[in-house]
Amino acid sequence: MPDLLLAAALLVLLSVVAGLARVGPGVVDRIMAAQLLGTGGIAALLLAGVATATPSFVDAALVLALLAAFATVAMARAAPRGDDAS
Amino acid sequence: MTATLYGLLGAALTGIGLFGLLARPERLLRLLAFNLLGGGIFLVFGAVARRGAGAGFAGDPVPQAIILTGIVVAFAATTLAVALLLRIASDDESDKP
Amino acid sequence: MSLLVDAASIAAILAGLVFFAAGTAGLLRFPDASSRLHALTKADHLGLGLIVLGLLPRADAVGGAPRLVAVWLLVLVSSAAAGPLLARLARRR
Amino acid sequence: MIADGLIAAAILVVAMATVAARGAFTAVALFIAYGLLLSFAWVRLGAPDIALTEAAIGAGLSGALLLGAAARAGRAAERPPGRAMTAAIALGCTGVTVALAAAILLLPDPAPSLAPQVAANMATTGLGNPVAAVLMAFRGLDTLLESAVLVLAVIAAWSLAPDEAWGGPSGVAQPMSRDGPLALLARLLPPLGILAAVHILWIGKDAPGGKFQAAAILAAMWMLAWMAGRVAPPQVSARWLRVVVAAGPALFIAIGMLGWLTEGAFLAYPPGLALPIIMVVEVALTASIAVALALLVMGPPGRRA
Repeated sequence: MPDLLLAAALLVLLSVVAGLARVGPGVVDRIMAAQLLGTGGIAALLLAGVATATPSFVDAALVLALLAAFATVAMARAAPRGDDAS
Repeated sequence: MTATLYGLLGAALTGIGLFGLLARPERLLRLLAFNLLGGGIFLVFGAVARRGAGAGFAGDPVPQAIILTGIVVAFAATTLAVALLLRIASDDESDKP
Repeated sequence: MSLLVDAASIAAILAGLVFFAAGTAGLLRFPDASSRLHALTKADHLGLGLIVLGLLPRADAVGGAPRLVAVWLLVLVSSAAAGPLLARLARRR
Repeated sequence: MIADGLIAAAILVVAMATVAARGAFTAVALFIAYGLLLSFAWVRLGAPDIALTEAAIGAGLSGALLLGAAARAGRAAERPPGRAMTAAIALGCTGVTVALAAAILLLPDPAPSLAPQVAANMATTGLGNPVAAVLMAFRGLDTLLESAVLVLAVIAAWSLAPDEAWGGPSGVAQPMSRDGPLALLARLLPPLGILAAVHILWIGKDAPGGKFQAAAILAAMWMLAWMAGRVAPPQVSARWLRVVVAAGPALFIAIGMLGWLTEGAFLAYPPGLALPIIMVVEVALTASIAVALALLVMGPPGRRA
């Protein structure tokens, strides 16, 4: 069972890292990719934490959840009005 | 094995960050590159900490504690750099006729 | 009994993985920002929720089920707020 | 091992994309992803304490700080280096990378380690988390100086305020949002965040966590309320602000002096009392660091737009 959970953690990580390939077209997509990375990271940490019986992974997931929310809000507020190309 | 992999990654990140710091003209991107470089250096040190695992710890706690201190000090330096950068930008603007 | 619980737990985690994969695929393939946002929030709410559900039978290893549920609720709240924020941003441009 | 390769490859690609990014906002968004990925790397390196710090400070607070900077001064630039110069820089940076990689590959085996000494002496501190023991007892002076660095950084950043803005609120005024998703988040998240910060601070004595991580969460929650316009930014002339920022380091120095008087060495803790003293200092430092971090991210008072 622990091996299965670790494999699941790896798959989640693989999936959200693939989401990083979304570089365009808009600023909103970049924010979404970062948010997905945060959520996927939380899921991977929870899976790995249960698999290896390490409670501190859940604390790491907690901190990540709080700060990812904060970073998303900061990004949505600071997003440039026009194109971000130059 | 894990330690060596991340140590090599840290070496690569240091080079990438240094290049961005020296070659990019935008001030903010230079600051970002400087932080990339810092992350690389911390990873190199983290690889050393991981290799020192022993006595029931997953890594040598002394370098780990110093990396932790380093991250906070690097953050303080970054905030100061941002304050400088914004002051320069605001002075540039008020100099314009 | 425990076999049944394990099977249910694996099923929930697998379903969660599917939602994450669907979220990524949606982010990569959907044509406009609103539908991509839709895909993303599904991964946030359901993907993580199902994985947490699947982990609950083994939550004692990490200090109890409330801790896992707390993390999920936190993500739920912030994602529920970030969604409209991003949707507004996408519409404005 | 596959996970390590995946994380390392993602970090490498994100770092290169950051350096090559065309827009300032894109670069900062990539940098936030870099910070998140680095915290996974720290988990894999057996350093959850650093992972927590990197996620909170490296990705969260730095991200907010740099996004604000990108919105206000993203395009400011110096003269770019010429083609030949760029090639020379690339060559030099490759040299640095090769030298560091060689150093990594040639590290002595078995690796020197202070872990056994930490394990042997940890009982005297009463702490269960080796990193906390190093931070608060064995290398307490480093932590003291670091908290002083944060106070100095606040003073230095404030000294950059234009004369006419001095004494005003720090940072730029935020528009109030009475309803909508942001206001909801600013109402719901801070209470949960404060609970989480207390939890992280308290378990820090025995498990990964501690004052820096807790302080970063508190600072982020304060700033969230500030971004939604629910709390006014603090006036830099306010006396309570200065007292809170200086109180933690001052208490730490006072305790250090006390060690000098009772035990004959600066920062020596009386036997048996180490744990309570350390926890009092941790709580005081958390408050100081949280306020200092928030002030640093908000920035010095600026000109009215």
